[in-house]
Amino acid sequence: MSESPPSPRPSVLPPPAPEHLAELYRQMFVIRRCEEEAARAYAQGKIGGFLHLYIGQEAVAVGACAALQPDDYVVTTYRDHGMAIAKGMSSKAMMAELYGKKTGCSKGLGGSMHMFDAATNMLGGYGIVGAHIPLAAGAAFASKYRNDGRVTLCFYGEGAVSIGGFHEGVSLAALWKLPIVFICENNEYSMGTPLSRSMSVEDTSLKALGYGVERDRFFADDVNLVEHRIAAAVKRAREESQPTVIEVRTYRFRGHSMSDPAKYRTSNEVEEQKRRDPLLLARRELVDALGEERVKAIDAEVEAEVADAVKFAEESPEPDASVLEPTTYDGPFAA
Amino acid sequence: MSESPPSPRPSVLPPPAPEHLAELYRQMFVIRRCEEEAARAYAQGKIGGFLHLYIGQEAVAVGACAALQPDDYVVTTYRDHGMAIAKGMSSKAMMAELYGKKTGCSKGLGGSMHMFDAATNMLGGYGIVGAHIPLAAGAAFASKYRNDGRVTLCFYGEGAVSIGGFHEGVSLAALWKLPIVFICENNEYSMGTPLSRSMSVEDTSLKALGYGVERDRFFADDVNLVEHRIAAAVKRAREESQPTVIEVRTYRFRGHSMSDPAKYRTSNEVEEQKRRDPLLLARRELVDALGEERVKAIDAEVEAEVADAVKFAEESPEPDASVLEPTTYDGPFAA
Amino acid sequence: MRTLRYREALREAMIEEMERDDRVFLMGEEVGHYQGAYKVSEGMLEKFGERRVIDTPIAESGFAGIGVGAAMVGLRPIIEFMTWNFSAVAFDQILNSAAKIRQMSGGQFSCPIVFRGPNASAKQVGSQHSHAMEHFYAHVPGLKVLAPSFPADVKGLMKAAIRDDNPVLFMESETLYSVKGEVPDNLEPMEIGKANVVREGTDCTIVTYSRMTHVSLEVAEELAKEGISVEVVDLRSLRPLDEETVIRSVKKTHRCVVVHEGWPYGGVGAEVSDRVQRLAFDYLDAPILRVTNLDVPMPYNAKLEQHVMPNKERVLATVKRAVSRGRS
Amino acid sequence: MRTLRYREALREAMIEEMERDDRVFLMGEEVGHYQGAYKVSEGMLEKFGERRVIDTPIAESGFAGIGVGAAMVGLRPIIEFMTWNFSAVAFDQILNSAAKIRQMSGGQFSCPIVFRGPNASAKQVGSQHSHAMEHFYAHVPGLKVLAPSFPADVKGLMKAAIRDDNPVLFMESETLYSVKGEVPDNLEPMEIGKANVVREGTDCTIVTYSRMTHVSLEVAEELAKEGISVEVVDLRSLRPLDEETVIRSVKKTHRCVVVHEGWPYGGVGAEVSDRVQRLAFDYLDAPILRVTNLDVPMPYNAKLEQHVMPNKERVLATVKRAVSRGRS
Ligand SMILES: Cc1ncc(C[n+]2csc(CCOP(=O)(O)OP(=O)(O)O)c2C)c(N)n1
Ligand SMILES: Cc1ncc(C[n+]2csc(CCOP(=O)(O)OP(=O)(O)O)c2C)c(N)n1
Ligand SMILES: [Mg+2]
Ligand SMILES: [Mg+2]
Repeated sequence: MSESPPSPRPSVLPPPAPEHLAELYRQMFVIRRCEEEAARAYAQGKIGGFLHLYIGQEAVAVGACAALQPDDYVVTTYRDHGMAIAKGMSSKAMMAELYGKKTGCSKGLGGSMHMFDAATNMLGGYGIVGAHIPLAAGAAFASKYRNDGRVTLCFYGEGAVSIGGFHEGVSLAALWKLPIVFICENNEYSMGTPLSRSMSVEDTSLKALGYGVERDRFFADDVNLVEHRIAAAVKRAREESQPTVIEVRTYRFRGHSMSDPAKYRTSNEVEEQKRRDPLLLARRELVDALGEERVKAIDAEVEAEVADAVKFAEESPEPDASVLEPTTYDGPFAA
Repeated sequence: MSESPPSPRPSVLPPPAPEHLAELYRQMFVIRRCEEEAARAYAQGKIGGFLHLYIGQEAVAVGACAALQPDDYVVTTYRDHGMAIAKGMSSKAMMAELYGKKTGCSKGLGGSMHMFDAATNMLGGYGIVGAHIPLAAGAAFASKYRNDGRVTLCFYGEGAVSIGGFHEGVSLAALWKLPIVFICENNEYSMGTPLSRSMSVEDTSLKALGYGVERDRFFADDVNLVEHRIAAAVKRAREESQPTVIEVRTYRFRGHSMSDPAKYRTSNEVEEQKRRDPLLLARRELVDALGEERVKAIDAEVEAEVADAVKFAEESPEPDASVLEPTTYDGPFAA
Repeated sequence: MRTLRYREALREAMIEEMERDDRVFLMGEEVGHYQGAYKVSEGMLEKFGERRVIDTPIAESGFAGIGVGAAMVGLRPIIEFMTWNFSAVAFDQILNSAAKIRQMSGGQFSCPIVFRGPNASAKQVGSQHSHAMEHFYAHVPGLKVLAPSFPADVKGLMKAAIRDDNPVLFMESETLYSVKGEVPDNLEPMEIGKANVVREGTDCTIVTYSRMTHVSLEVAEELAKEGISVEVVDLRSLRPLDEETVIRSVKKTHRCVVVHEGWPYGGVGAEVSDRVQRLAFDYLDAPILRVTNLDVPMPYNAKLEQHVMPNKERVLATVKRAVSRGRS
Repeated sequence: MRTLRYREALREAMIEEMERDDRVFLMGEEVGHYQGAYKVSEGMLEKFGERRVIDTPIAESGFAGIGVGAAMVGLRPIIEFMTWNFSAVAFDQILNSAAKIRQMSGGQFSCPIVFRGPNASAKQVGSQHSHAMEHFYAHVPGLKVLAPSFPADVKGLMKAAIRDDNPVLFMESETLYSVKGEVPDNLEPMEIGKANVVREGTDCTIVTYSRMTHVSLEVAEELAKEGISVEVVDLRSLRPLDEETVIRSVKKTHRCVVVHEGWPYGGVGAEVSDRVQRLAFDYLDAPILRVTNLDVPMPYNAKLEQHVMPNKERVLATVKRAVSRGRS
């Protein structure tokens, strides 16, 4: 534990294997395109409720999940589409859920904020800020209890750091040395509130000092870097059963949700940030490594996948009322 | 803000004016004797419910309140008898409250855990661990809002540091720069749990680092030292409107409450601690300064006051049911 | 008389009370710079400045507690929950601090605070964001709970809530914010605890509040065409509950249907049902029936959401059932 | 058949289930080294070790959440609240996590967890420590809420709760922990959701649970001497509520008094009242009456506390009122 800046790491990372980078890029692009389509469908009234887009932050989910084994768990917030896909959920199940269809991952009952996928150990997206942090610690607790070697990643916005759930979750994980990595996606805003108006310190990873756990902090421009830095924390969790508190600095290009015109920031600021778009940076690197042709082929694959997902969502049936009681209780209904 | 040990302070304090020390001693002794009588009355079934004694910790309340103006606010936990008296409440009102009498500070409705006294700005003792910490921040918020120059002291046990209320209260006070001092009375145990099994760090004041506020940590053996160290934080609150997080290291000689035989610690440990009894230390110092005779006279005064308080409590009438509705609502009852 | 939207009536009430009394302030997430998540507080930051319109971090239990503490020492906070759903993390502060301060202190301290925000279903926001929280809070002595349906009541009751010396929980509705209504000029605070017979009728009483008042009025209109005369009682206040007005109505119509959002078990509807059967026992020609959410978490899918909510069809069918049940 | 105390029955149930299934563990404040604040878990740390009997810091919302997360991935936690009062700080985790996981995930994840601890009044512990929390929780679909009165039911239902794949809230009572009762050997888990007619009678049904079952039985005994025959239905489970047993009894006695701790507005009592008036309307010869806490926070003073609680005298007088009210 130290209050000085996080321990220095190699400033030049080994370049990723091109095929690996291609996979990371592909995932980021699937997320980006899925969400663009979702935004369109939302405007057409085909998707309802809230829709919190992840556009701009894709490198966090993709880089972080790349550092995991399939058995590892992920828990996140309502801004969860990207995370679900990065963890391996199909874009079909995601899109169908947004459409409220029976074929959605949560049968159309959850919607945008609640992407769950048992098969890929995606433990869900949650709507109450901070409340999922103890749940994630619970999954990590189970891993330690069973000694199953799994690691849990828990994501939250910088806005969540002020709430009790954050404190209690991290505090218990630190006390009990749970195999978990706490990852703040600091996208600079909590709805319309910049971090400077919601916290008395600028760096959310400083909270680690009060719990005596390791911390890290870095920008998410480079998905490869994200993977490496998160991997170090995952290793600490897996091998030493020690939690880490990380802040990843990122930015959302869209408003908080579809209903937010984001007037609290200038278009200059957004343009500035877009120049650091991790998707474009990865694409550029990939073109250098594999050539434009190959990348175009990947793009085309992604476009086909996303078109398929939309078609699947459009054509899937809606759930009927018979789904309600058995999803409320396991076994007989209790009224 | 620094992670190194709190800034050094004069290791030799100016000795307190003897008359001032006499007053501090007198208060500590009133608290001690009141509680001894309360324990006796409890054994006789004259006091019911919980009774959390403060015996051993008196120097914290008395030293801290000595650093205040009468207008300043105090908020504390269920272990509140000492604090109420140190803030200026009469021992009669306290004892009558323990007896559940109409003449008690809270009309016999609150009991041991809820000592409130509007006249002396004692904002009460609270039963839900951590929940009073935001309330205290609220009093400080009001002072800043009105610019009335008051300071709030908020006391809590080291067991409270793990709960969300602590985090949210301190976090908001730090963000809004409220005139408040957060004082952890680290008496080493939370019921039967030693600090080592409830926190991942040993020093609760380390939490300050995550909020970017000043901190301090010291033992409460010497009531004079307590007053000086708290005074520094009170000054910071009053003059700079900056909160401080303090840990005062102390010890309770009795169990958690009357029903706790305290089997989780050895009698050796307790005896060891009793040798550092702040009341006896203060008495010794006072005898040196004023002579045994004078101190005996103070003792006699205190005995008389406490006997009076017990008599008052014994003889006071009980509240009747007419008190219930008007204390539930201000104005017409709402059912 | 002017026509105002529900959200404007709310805003006017807060502004007038803040102009009148410097002790009143508004605190909550996004109430200031963002102009309110649902634009209720639009323009208030500009008008009153950061001292009195205060954006908070996400820490409901923290700022609810700060409100209670400030109220104890004489301020009169208005605490906005972005939605009442989020009050669940501040539940203890409401139950154990706001509602108990006066009693625990033997009446030495009061807690003049207003908690407010939109409540119950919005549209397709899913199970964690669709709670009708009044059913938890109306249970608690020490609190008052209001849930007005019309802009004039919103304004008059919000002014009363701010001037009340007790904690008052004010339940709004996202789906009502744009509803318009006539609001008298220079409206004074209204008395808390009075229900309103918003439509007279003779065959059946609907007891309801908030959004479901509007649905109930539509049902009454429709049933009138079929020759069924429905009286609609808009409770406005859930605690205190104006049982006098409810009972008077049921004694006239001999039948009663209670309509509200939220789950059926316990809560406001069950309470109304208990009081009516007890206080109008000899007048009832049919069992009291209730129309509420189905007893399941709120689904995201739009059709299922409509199915789960107490919709017009269900209210209509239930009134018919009540009316068709003869006793004599 | 052995005679066990309430707390021993609880402990036996937990021990047997923990022996049977390694996925079951006990977590809470002071459950281990201290042997339980009320000695319910005495000896369990020694038996199962620190892996499975886990002392927590004071962080109810944190460890309730940890329980839910662990349950989602296949463990079967028993989470002790030192008292149910403290669950108020974990309210959101129960309402929004435990009760919703299954629905939000479209049935992919279950939440097999037991929350347990003493509930309602103890003795003179004041307003923040005397809450009857079942009235909040029984409202919530997705949860089951049990409140047994006798050691045998405690054991059978706790075993069932631990094996249930849903969140089950188990309401005990500090004032019952030392009560003794016969417990069959090798007791299997009991079916959740069955009320029990613990005394038969013909003139009036008392519907009750937990500590008030014992008080109600005393009242029935006393009234028998006066020639009034009271049937006592011990609900045992509040959600699901065994309306069949309740209604069958009321159809026989034609009168109903509901008795429970906690406040009158809403809650379990109001729900029972609503169901009885609806499902036994034509059988009722008198309004359903309720005996609950008075509608005020619990005072510390011993006499006032007794006055506020639903005491024997009040139950007795209320049954008499119900019985003396003729209808025909
Ligand atoms: C307890 C709670 N309070 C308020 C909200 C409303 N709300 C939803 S998202 C949000 C902002 C969160 O910001 P941040 O944590 O930075 O995450 P981001 O949206 O930037 O990803 C708020 C206030 C909520 N969902 N839960
Ligand atoms: C939220 C909550 N959880 C549990 C309790 C029960 N409880 C009362 S005091 C206490 C221990 C507190 O220890 P600490 O904070 O160190 O204060 P101390 O008693 O040592 O003064 C506990 C667990 C409570 N009152 N509130
Ligand atoms: Mg953010
Ligand atoms: Mg302690």
